Amino acid sequence: MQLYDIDLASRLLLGTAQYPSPQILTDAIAASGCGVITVSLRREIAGARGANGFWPLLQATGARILPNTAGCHSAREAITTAQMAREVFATSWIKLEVIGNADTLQPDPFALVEAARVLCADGFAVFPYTTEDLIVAERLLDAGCRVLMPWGAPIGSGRGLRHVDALTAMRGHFPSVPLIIDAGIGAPSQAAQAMEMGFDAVLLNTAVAKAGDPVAMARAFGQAVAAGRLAFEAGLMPPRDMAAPSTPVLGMADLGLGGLR
Amino acid sequence: MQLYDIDLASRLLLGTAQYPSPQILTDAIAASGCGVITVSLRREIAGARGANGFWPLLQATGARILPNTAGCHSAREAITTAQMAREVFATSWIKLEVIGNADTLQPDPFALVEAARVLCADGFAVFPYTTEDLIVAERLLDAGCRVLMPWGAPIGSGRGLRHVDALTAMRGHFPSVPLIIDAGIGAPSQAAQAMEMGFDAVLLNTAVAKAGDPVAMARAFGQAVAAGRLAFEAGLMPPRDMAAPSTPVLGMADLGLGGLR
Amino acid sequence: MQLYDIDLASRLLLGTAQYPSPQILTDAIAASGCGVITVSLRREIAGARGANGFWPLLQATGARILPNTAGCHSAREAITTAQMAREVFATSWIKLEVIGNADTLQPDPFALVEAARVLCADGFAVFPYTTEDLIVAERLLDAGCRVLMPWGAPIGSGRGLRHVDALTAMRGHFPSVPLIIDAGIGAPSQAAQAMEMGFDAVLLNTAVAKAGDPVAMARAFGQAVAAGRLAFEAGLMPPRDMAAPSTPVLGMADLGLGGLR
Amino acid sequence: MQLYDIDLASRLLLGTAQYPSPQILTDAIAASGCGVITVSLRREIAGARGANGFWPLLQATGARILPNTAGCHSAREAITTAQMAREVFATSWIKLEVIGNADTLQPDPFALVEAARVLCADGFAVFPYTTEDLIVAERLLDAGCRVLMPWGAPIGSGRGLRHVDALTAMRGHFPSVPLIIDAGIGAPSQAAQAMEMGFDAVLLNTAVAKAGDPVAMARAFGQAVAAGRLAFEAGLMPPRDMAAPSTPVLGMADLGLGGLR
Amino acid sequence: MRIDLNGAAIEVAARTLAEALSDLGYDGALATALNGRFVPATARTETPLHDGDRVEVLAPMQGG
Amino acid sequence: MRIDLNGAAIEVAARTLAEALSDLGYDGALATALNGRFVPATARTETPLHDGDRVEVLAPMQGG
Amino acid sequence: MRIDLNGAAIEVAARTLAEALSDLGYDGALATALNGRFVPATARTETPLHDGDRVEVLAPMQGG
Amino acid sequence: MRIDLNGAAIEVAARTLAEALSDLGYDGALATALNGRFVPATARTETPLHDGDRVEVLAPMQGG
Repeated sequence: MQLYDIDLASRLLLGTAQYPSPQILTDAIAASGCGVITVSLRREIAGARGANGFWPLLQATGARILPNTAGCHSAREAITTAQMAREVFATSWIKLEVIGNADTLQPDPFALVEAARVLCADGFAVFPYTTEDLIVAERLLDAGCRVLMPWGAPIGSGRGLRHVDALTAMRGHFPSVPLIIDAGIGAPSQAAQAMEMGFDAVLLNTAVAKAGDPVAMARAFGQAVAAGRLAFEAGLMPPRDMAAPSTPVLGMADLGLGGLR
Repeated sequence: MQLYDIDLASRLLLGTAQYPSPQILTDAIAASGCGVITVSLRREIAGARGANGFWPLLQATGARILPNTAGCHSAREAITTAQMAREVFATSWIKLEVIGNADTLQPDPFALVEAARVLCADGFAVFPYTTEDLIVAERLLDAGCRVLMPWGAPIGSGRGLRHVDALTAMRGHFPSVPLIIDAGIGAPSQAAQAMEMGFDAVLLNTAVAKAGDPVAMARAFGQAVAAGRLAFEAGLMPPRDMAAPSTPVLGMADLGLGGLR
Repeated sequence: MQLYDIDLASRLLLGTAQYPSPQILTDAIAASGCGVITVSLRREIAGARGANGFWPLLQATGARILPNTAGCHSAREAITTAQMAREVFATSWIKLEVIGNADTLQPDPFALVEAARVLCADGFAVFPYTTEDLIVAERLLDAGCRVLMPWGAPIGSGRGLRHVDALTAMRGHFPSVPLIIDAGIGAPSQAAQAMEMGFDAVLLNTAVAKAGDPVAMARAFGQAVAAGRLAFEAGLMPPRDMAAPSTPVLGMADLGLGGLR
Repeated sequence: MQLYDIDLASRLLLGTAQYPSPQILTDAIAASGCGVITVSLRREIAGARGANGFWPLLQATGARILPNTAGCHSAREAITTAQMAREVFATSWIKLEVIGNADTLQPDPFALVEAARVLCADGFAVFPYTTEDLIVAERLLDAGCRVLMPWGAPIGSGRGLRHVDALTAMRGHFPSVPLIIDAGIGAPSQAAQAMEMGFDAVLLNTAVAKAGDPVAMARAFGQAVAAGRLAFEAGLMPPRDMAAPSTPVLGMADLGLGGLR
Repeated sequence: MRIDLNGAAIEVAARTLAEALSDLGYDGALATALNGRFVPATARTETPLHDGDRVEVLAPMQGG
Repeated sequence: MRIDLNGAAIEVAARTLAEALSDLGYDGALATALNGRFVPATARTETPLHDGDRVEVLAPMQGG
Repeated sequence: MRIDLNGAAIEVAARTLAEALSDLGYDGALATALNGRFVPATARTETPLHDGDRVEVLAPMQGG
Repeated sequence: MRIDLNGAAIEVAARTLAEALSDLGYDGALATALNGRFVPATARTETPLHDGDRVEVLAPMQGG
């Protein structure tokens, strides 16, 4: 898979928040086999070491860094956050999140497109967190985005793909744009489903970090994403309304009570 | 996983029908990693070699053989077929299928329980293909079955788990009985979902045999079943109605226009 | 609608339990317009007046009485209860309920068929509460039932039609048998859906009795059942995958900036 | 119900396109009991009488006229169409439709908000056809809209409420804004469901016009919308996961074989 | 003798089901069962009671 | 001069939109637009036409 | 005599099921049933055939 | 002078953003913003502080 001209072996992108411990975080990253991890920026208390201890830990994983603008509620905030992230993380990649509603954490399509336009013009490789709205998606592509990240369900809800038909239409409408399902994935089966539908990758965090055993769950997601992609490439059977015998009926024995006698 | 005191490494059981070629069949079995394959009996033309050529092929896979009574519409037919299968395949394992409706290929619960009683008494290890009906399930256990195989959806329909809530209730009602989802699985994501729900294994055929690339699809199913089981053991996050930020909000910057000035 | 040769104007059957007061019960019956109400038998304390006060109240509604065997867990109990009900209520109609599982209150197909056979032979007009299982349904018809009452969802759950596809198959499989959705209906829209699918009637209780305003809800259900039936007879449009403009596109103005100039 | 300070007795709004004949159209309007009908503008061939014959027909129904901007793909087109409609139909009411995608006929949120701002400022009573996106909805309210019309499903698809959870969130987020489900309703049960969810009204066309018997279907929709609203006001029982007996268990007879003997 | 009436053990003098019902003050719309079998109203007078008999007396109730 | 009327190029002698409509035999409930902009009925007589103008004449239609 | 073999009526001289199978050239992994009842391989030699008997000879097949 | 540092009002003597950071003991991977606008590390020494300025000092954090 290529994202902004970068080849990636894994189609799983993993968030780094909410893990029980740094050790479990790094073990989960390794177990998942993911090639990209998301990070953010937060206020640093003078003289603190915590955050600056956290950063080298992630660098050591060798995974590519995708900073986010999580929590920003305006284009202005998101743009400034992106600029700060580019300097600290030394990457032009940015997961663009502009929240429009505090309850659903859904993106604000207007501010999102505005921020995307500014950031793309400024040389960022923008990964916009968006809805399944086709028109918003087109505006984001017009703004210069070369990857789209539609939500599966509200962030952290773990409800999987809420609007399968709309996401199917989106996949069909943008056959050649890398589409990454971001947010809402709660189980490996849901990640596999997204891949079977032809999405290019899956980005998740809570479902791994909040699992009983995050490392094992990370491994499970890695396997499920690979399985889903393999199935997509292998070509799934079309569902049928009626049943159809798997065992051939031809040559069935007649063991009833009929016969010549 | 133990089925009738036999330890099995894989939780995938694979059917052997409808493959494009014997080579693809054996490659698919190997790629899936399954430890059990289903077979049947059919009328043999005098002097024919086909079937007797097919049998050694399957024996060579090393997989455990699970003969079925596919296509039987009465207890009597199913019982006789089971007896014939035990002799030819030299195993007491039998997938008991008694079809009650030609359109849906759904089991006849009355004939199924009757046949199960006779076969269990006769020393068979019965794997009954049944519905999600709890009462039918209890009768099958009373009859001596130590494994149950509820359908996911009509045979060959590839529609996945049609009645998730009823299957969830069944899993909860029989916590210690090995439950294998048999029939209706059309995609790896559906197999993973069944495993995440705590089912012990999945049996499928058409979804692999009729895939564009059966060998690749077999591999995908093997991975998905393993991923689903791993996720079940790791403990899935509970779905939430509301969204919850994955990135901590604590320490969010204020990059708006407010401030002291 | 004809049930056992009796013409009924309304396709709604209403239960009489759990209402806040006798007055609300009788008002609800009137508001619903239903022509059939279900009742049961319970232990009578010597000299008590409650029950014997309740009975005339229902007789006064003019609705046809359908006694049930609610709570019976064996064919034997159900048969005796039916015989007692026939004497007290002076009707051969009986809603045959044989519970097989205390959690789901689902019917025991084996005991149900056995009881149905005995009661039909004894001249009862049996209304069996059953699942959507086609084979069980066929056994009930063989036993002499001329009406079937498949569940929509577990009794009192108010979850509507859980297994729409299976119920659709059942309707298609028994085109000329009166099929009444019994249990699980929680909202008028669900009752309307059942009628749109071609079911002959709906039987419910909790959704009305436990509504904030049972009388208004009874009226709503009466309207919804009528609307659903009317829609079924009028012929519903088939759903489409793609959108299709309702307003004709032909003759659209061109108000863009194009044109000759 | 009040829409832009106008009291309306019926919560059903009906489209006037695609009917088999003018007579059936007017009969359907009458049968539905709707108080508002939608119309559009199309090119008039010089000297033609068709359209000018159609208009008096609708005026005679006494229903309030809601002109639409169907088929417009830009704010500019929609604005000019609205201005033309205001003159011809002598009403400031306008159903604002700005199509963003020819396949899904979904609204263009950007052009929609822009057109709404201009039209509201110009004194129109704007009824915007929008998605379930909360942020777009807020922009429309900011623009001056006092009614919102979220889609149920793509126009003419007849698939009902595709995104029930998102629509539920929308209803909860705008408790006091009149919300009308527009587009996608295919059956009376779906209209009733929308009303039960607390939506203020339903606008539909194809489901009636393309029914086998449009007049009967119009009546069915009128009843279903009324039933759904009545149920919403009466207070629906909450769905339960488990079953709960409707017939009281207290006082159950013991007709088994137990007892003193 | 002791019988089981609607699940409760009681002492009765009555010799038949009919007598027992009237002694106990039952009347109105009732159905009876003896040891799990239905006893029609018309048969109550000819239905003797024995020690340990299990009697059910049921009346109309709300039902779903 | 040639104008575009409802998408078709035609030759008209009329100098104003009002003249054109009456020359073409239009009457009844109509709304007009010139080059994509709404022209109220009251303004048609003062609305001159020029070669290549794009005129839309719309009437009430069924709509959803 | 005439028997029904796998659904087809044929003429056989054999007196037992075992003879019939060898006469017909059957060998390999096979299971047999006579008139709907299973006949173990070991019992074939002692299983006489009669006119109108219904014989099933089955072999391993793919199955789901 | 008083500035707002990460949301808290503090007293600083520093004249530039760079001075303020070092006075406060900041080091390591940090990004800075002044009154809502990004200030590159290279520009901090030339970035004067004024009374009431709003300074944000951010560091890498876990993120989803």
